[in-house]
Amino acid sequence: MLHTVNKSPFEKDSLAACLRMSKDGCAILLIEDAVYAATDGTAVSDQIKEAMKTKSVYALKPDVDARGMSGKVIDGIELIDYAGFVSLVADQNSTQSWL
Amino acid sequence: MLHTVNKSPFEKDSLAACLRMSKDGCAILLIEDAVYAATDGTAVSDQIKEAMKTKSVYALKPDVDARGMSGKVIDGIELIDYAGFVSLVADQNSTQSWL
Amino acid sequence: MSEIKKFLYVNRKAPYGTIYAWESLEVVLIGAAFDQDVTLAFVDDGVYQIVKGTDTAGIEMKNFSPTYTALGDYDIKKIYVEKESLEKRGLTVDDLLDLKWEDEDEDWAEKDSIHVVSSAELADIMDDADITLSF
Amino acid sequence: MSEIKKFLYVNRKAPYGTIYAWESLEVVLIGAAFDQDVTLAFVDDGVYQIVKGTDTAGIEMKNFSPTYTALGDYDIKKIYVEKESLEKRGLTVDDLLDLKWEDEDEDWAEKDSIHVVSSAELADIMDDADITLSF
Amino acid sequence: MKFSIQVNEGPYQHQSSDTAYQFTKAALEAGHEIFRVFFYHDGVNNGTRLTTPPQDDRNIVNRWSELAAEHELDLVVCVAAAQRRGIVDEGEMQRNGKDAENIAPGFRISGLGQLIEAGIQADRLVVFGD
Amino acid sequence: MKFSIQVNEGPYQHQSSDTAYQFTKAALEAGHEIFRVFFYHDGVNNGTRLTTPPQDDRNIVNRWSELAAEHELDLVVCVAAAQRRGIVDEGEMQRNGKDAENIAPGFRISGLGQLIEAGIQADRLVVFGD
Repeated sequence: MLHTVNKSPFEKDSLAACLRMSKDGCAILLIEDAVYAATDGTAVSDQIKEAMKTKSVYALKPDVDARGMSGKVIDGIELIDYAGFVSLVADQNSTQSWL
Repeated sequence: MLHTVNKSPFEKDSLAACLRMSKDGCAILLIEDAVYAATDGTAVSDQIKEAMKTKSVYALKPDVDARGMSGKVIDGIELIDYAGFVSLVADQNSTQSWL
Repeated sequence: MSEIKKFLYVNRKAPYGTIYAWESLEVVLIGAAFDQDVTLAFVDDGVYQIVKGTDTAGIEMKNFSPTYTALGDYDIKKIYVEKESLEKRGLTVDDLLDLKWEDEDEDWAEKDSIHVVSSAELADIMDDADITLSF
Repeated sequence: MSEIKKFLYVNRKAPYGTIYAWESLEVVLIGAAFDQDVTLAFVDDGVYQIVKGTDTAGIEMKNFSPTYTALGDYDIKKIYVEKESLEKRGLTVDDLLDLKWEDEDEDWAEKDSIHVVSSAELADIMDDADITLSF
Repeated sequence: MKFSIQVNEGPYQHQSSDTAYQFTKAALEAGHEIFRVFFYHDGVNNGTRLTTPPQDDRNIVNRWSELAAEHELDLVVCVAAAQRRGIVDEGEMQRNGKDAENIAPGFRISGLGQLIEAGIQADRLVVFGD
Repeated sequence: MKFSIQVNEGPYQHQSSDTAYQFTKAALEAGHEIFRVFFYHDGVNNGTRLTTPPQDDRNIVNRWSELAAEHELDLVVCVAAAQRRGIVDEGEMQRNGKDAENIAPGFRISGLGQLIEAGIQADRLVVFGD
């Protein structure tokens, strides 16, 4: 299963909800303002690193670049483009958006 | 000075920001989804009670009633209507909206 | 024509501050006519949508609480509410609308539609859905 | 005609995910022509608005970073950034755009427009404003 | 006292326009003056006359138009924000080569300077948004 | 594979419509089929032809219209949401006694059943919103 999150983890509770209600083995894709959750050294980095032990975490590169965050992404988070986003949706049996 | 907050404290960081950057002696008015912050027994009730020691906290009664929260409001939070909202704005020298 | 799919409606937003709660309910009502397997989840501020005792006269908006009560008539009987969300907000199931459905296999006995479940149980329900509509 | 008022622009939202950052900047630019006392505050996710190294080609949106750099030319030189917001996001002032203004009283010496301040200092600045525009 | 109001969200999706309306009405009833209501961001969408809300719900756009007519309110829609979102009056229609306009009675389209002026001229500015 | 897309926010204010567009375009380029794009909530505001965004910015509405023309996309605007927000086609104009319509090329107005059908018929439904 693929979960997408599009809100900053500092502004809204969407990421927290996704981490709480997603299962081990799932994929989580951070898009739009949620890409800030993919950066290191923040107040939520540890939560993401913990999640990465059991879940696959991706971030949308065009959104990372637009926000000037390309040098700060946590090691092990895979950066993908829109084509990669499409592949993820196709590869996983269903998609849930945490808005 | 009057601060207004209109977002649920569980969903967004607006109330936290308001509490952090407002001064003792100010007035805080909770409107729309922020009236949930005026209810007792929640994960943020203690923050509001702490703020009430040095700041005046109000909640917009029409919004409290619409959300079925009228029986749950923290003691000491004053419920006002739209006319009371207008008076608060007039009485305080300026207004800041935490959106 | 198609097989039956599992539709899950996830409601995470408070009512009245935004329209998502109401427009979500409009989808649920229309969707009920399609004979799919329908489940509703209320988590985070979404639990506020089904709190009882609402009175919207003061904000001059239409009160849509009664519509939730009618969901049983549309054969929507799987309504899950996250326990952790209720607790964080100081709410219990007694604060919620009394949503029922009638079981025709048991002489139309009235049964509770609302099931309070843990985050982990909800994760299973979400994982099991074919189509997830988020509001 | 009127006395000079203290205008404060409070920016609390990240850029590109929503338009508030850009449309806030449009107000600031227009407002600069009115000879009022202008202050900008960047707090919470608003600090992300002035991060350097942005490249919006991939999302096909206009990059408005250069416009912040031009604020000094509009005589906007009081830009406050909350220290606590930077720290929570793992950012330092080195991650931010280098915003400058030229002091005509000191032979057009270049000076920093950005001042990193504490929440308490920002509370004073906010309390001192006549008109607060929130974005 | 003289108030100015800023509305940042469109009708129905967020409560901002409702609250701004109730505040404005209450201010007028208390004898205050409303210098201007300025619609910015998606707030410009309050200014279309093409809405047809359900009959058992409030009509947000008409409510603003009627309040404006009753109290000679100055309802200003930001031109830059309106162009992005498709709120058009006669002048904008011609200027931008559009084949229709949709502005509601009592609203006018003007520049962002009107917001700054609203801040300068009024005793208080109150912002309603998301 | 067959995708359906739901867009819940209007153009410019939120990135949702941009991301949905880029996703849709990438899916088509990868050889997938788009069964339908359904515009709900403020998403209906993507369907007005009256926008005039700045020349140095993307034109969100035209981009959808062009993609629809190129790939015969089915762009559906929810009628109930559209009535609340003032998105009107010829039929809605007559039915609701309006004096103008503003629907953009390639968009059509229809009921919520089209969203359910989009969920049933497609292999995947992806929601973009706020």
